[in-house]
Amino acid sequence: MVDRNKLRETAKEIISREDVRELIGYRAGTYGFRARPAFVYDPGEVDQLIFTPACVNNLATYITLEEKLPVPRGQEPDLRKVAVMVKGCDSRALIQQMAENAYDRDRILVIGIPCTGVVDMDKVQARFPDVLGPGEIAQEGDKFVLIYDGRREEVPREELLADKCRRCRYPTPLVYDVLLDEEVAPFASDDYSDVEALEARSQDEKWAYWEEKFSRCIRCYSCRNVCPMCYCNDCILDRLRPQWIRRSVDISENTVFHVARAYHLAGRCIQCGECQRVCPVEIPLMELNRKLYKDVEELYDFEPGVKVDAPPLLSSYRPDDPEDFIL
Amino acid sequence: MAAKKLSKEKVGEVLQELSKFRLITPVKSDDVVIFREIADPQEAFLDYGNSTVPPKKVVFPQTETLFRFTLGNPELREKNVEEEGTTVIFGLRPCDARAMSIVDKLFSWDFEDPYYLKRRELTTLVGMACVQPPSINCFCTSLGGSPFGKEGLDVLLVDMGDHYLFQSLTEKGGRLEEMLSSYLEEAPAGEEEKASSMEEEAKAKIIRSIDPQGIPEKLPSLWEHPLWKRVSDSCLGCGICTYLCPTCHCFDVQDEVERGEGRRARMWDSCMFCEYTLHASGHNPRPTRKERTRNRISHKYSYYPKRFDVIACVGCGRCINLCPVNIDILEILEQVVEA
Amino acid sequence: MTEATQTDFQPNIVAFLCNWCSYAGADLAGTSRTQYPSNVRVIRVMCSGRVNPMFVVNALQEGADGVLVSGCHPGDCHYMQGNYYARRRFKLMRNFLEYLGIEPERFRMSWVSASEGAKWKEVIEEVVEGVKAVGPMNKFKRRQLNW
Amino acid sequence: MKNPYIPYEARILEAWYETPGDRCIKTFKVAFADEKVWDTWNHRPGQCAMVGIPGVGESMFCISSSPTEKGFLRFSIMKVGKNTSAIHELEAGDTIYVRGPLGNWFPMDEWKGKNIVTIGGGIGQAPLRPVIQYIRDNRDDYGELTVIYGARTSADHCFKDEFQDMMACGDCCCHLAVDVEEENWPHFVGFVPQLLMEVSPSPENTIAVTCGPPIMIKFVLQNLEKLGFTPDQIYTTLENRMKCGIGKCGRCNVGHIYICKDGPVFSYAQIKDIPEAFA
Repeated sequence: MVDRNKLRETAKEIISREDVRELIGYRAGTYGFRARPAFVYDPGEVDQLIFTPACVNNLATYITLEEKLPVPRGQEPDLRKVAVMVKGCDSRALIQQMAENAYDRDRILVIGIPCTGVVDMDKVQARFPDVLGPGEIAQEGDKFVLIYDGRREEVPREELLADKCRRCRYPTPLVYDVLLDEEVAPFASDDYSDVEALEARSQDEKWAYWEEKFSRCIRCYSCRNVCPMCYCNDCILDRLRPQWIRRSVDISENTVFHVARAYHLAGRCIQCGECQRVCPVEIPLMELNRKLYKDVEELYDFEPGVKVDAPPLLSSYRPDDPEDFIL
Repeated sequence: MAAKKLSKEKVGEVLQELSKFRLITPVKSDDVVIFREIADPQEAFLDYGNSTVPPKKVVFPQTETLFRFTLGNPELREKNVEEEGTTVIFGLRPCDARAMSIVDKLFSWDFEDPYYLKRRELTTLVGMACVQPPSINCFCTSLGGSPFGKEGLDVLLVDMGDHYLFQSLTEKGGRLEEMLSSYLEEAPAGEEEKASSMEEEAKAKIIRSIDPQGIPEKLPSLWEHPLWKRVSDSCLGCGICTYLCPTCHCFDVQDEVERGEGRRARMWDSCMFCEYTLHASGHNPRPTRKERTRNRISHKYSYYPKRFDVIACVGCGRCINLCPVNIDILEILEQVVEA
Repeated sequence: MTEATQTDFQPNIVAFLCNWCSYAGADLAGTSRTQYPSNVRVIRVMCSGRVNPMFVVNALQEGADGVLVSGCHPGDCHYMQGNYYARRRFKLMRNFLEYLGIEPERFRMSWVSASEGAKWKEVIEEVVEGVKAVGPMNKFKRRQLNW
Repeated sequence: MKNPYIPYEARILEAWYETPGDRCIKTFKVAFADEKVWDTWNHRPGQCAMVGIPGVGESMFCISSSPTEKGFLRFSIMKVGKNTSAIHELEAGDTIYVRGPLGNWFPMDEWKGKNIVTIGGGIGQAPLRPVIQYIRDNRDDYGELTVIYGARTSADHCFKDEFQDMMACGDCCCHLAVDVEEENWPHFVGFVPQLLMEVSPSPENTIAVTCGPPIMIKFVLQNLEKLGFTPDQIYTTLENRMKCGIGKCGRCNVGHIYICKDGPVFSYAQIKDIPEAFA
């Protein structure tokens, strides 16, 4: 596990540099075992930084989510770097953003954290519902150790592990300036069993499955706002002329919203799992993204967020692309 | 009105009786609890903490038709809310009912909103007291609410173990009591005292709290305070904290046309979205999420009290539980008190 | 779908035809008086690569029972690679719609060159038969729900 | 009680372009289709109304005709977005829908006997026109009327013909300005706040009313204070995105004030210490 003092020392050294504006990391949450993003602007604030299996957020989204105010006349825009802590899955978001020229490599300073798996906070909450905390989670061997109110509880890792970590092929960040720990070998592979299970069902069963989920959707757009790949400044959802997707909430508009969101991520989603984690009505959004991810891998053997110079999927082609479905 | 006894076996029959109205109860969809209209009483799911989406969506639907029209024909056909018929919301929590009474003040202030008020008139609220342990982030007692709160409810059911204590609180509740009289029996003696002692126990179980004293007056003076940037740095600008808040009432009005038929509809909107205050000229008085967070908290804890002298928050804890980045309204308020 | 209604159900099919090949092919079928079902409403686009995937989804939403995108054979594209992009784009879209429970017969793609009037007739017949088999599109159609 | 969300049907009597360009301003003279509506309609200068087309949407515009002009309402609308573009395509005889009157109004009765200075910029002249028209129709109730109005170019001036006739008839003194030098432009060249210092009206028993782009209002308020005007002698209108117009949808708030209910007309004293008013 990442040693906390080394983490804070590295952070202090980075944030003291002249050319670094802010450092985005994790800090303890306000209740239970939660952790949350931390924004550090000066060396004095590094002592709040932590990294534990509770640090589930993908911080890469904050680089493209920043709302830049117009620079008043006579002032120079602040071009100093943004330092960001990334796990293995998060680092692929940085790579894919840079592959799409969202920003240049020298705009960011990457602190890599080899990750051994994070928890599913809903499972932790369900198992410890009345712990006000602050509680800490650590991983020892193949157990999660939960320390709260002076008590120490051990839980087998499998029971609290997040689903995305069960199939993680990139635990060690693929891009970093500083690596805080030794590399972690990939400990899982992905057989797309959940996607295949759904593919095998009949048309009407599939539609009944998705209709129930989409009818719960309240269109809060947290799945769009949390996604590191959703950074268009004029999102299709907000356009009025023409209005592709109406604002009224019913099965028709909700379905088209989810089709548009997932399709815009075809060949771009790096499976950080945030959209499904944040959905308040628990729509299995990863099952949508992973269907496209699986197709893209099988049909075009393309994997997003691995190589910075890879050409975007849908603006490249090969003469022998499959065309079995074309009359 | 004297409290009555409703044994638990009869709840199924009561729901069957009520299903001749539009009966809405908590329902489990996958493992999410939402309020939905049910036809058969088995679907009702009553032992739950609180729902994800508050029952406000029953009286203030997320999408609602204001009027319909046909292109080319100048006549506008107003949507008549009475077509939806009498509604009974069974099994909501006292905090959500109290939230409705807070939002009622806005919709009946000055211009009366015909849709919301008519639907409120047609709806009877049958609440269930919180006897189960509260979620960590419940803080209804800090804002004058209570796990056994009666404000806004027509009937309060208190789970006494093998039966419910049926207390009708309003005139609508009385009518419901008459209608269900065949299922109700006389409450054994001393039940109401037992209920109030249970209330004290439940109140003691509430873990988190805030002292709202002085916050409404102090907030305007903290306009330029750095706490707003600190608390809103990690905000994603999504709509969870507003859509799931039982006292949030902001809406957008848009027109929709389909093959010659059209409607003007209003739908929920969120002050945390950038387009909420974006002018057609491109100017945005609240350009970043810092201003929007400041406005969201100020609206609930300063602007609303200034106009309706009640804090527009009932301490249900949904915005804390479901925020993707754990932005905590109690932490913000503590920083406001300390600032 | 009972047998009786299945035969007299007349689907609406929206076809996006690329101006250089498929539209000319369809035009040729017309000028040579080929008889084929009239369920198709044609929208001329400059290239099959111009067709935005949201066109397909919105067409299905606005009342189309089936959508056809037709372009030039690979290699004949007037803009060199428009049809290649379209092929990749709509392969993913078709699989994805099928994954949601939308019958694949509702969204077809075809290569029809300017001289293939006869092939155009076959394509249309197959598309119309396919959509008739699966019936009207109601799954996420705009139906003025609780207006 | 009438449903406050249902607009009245109205017919466009006349429509003409005030200014050219892609952000052009078009003025519409509108009358209600049903005569009886006039009996319950009593708008005052400064009030607004929601103008819209079913199927497109509606937006809030100030009524730029004075109550003394009977039988019609005037709206001057700049083409900036979805609703305004659709409205701009309408011609005389088309149907349009109006909902209102909404918001508060300029306290013309309190201003009786006082001198009035109106300072407008660009489309900001639209909310001031009813004030000027009302004063000219009850000329002897009011003291001196000074009209200061500026825009980017002379072509961008609204109500050009009315200004000519005002200058001719002499019951008020008009001062026009353009931002940039133009040939055969006889009047002042420069920004409106500079013109205000040129004219420098005396604050003695005077009310100043100003509307225009936020940047202009900022400097006009500074100059007015330099000239000795106290905050409660200065009135302005605020503008924000509005949807319901009746204080329910919560989006037009500036601090604790709803612009559609407590405004759009405010005295500078009311909004001086609300920082969001000048955001």
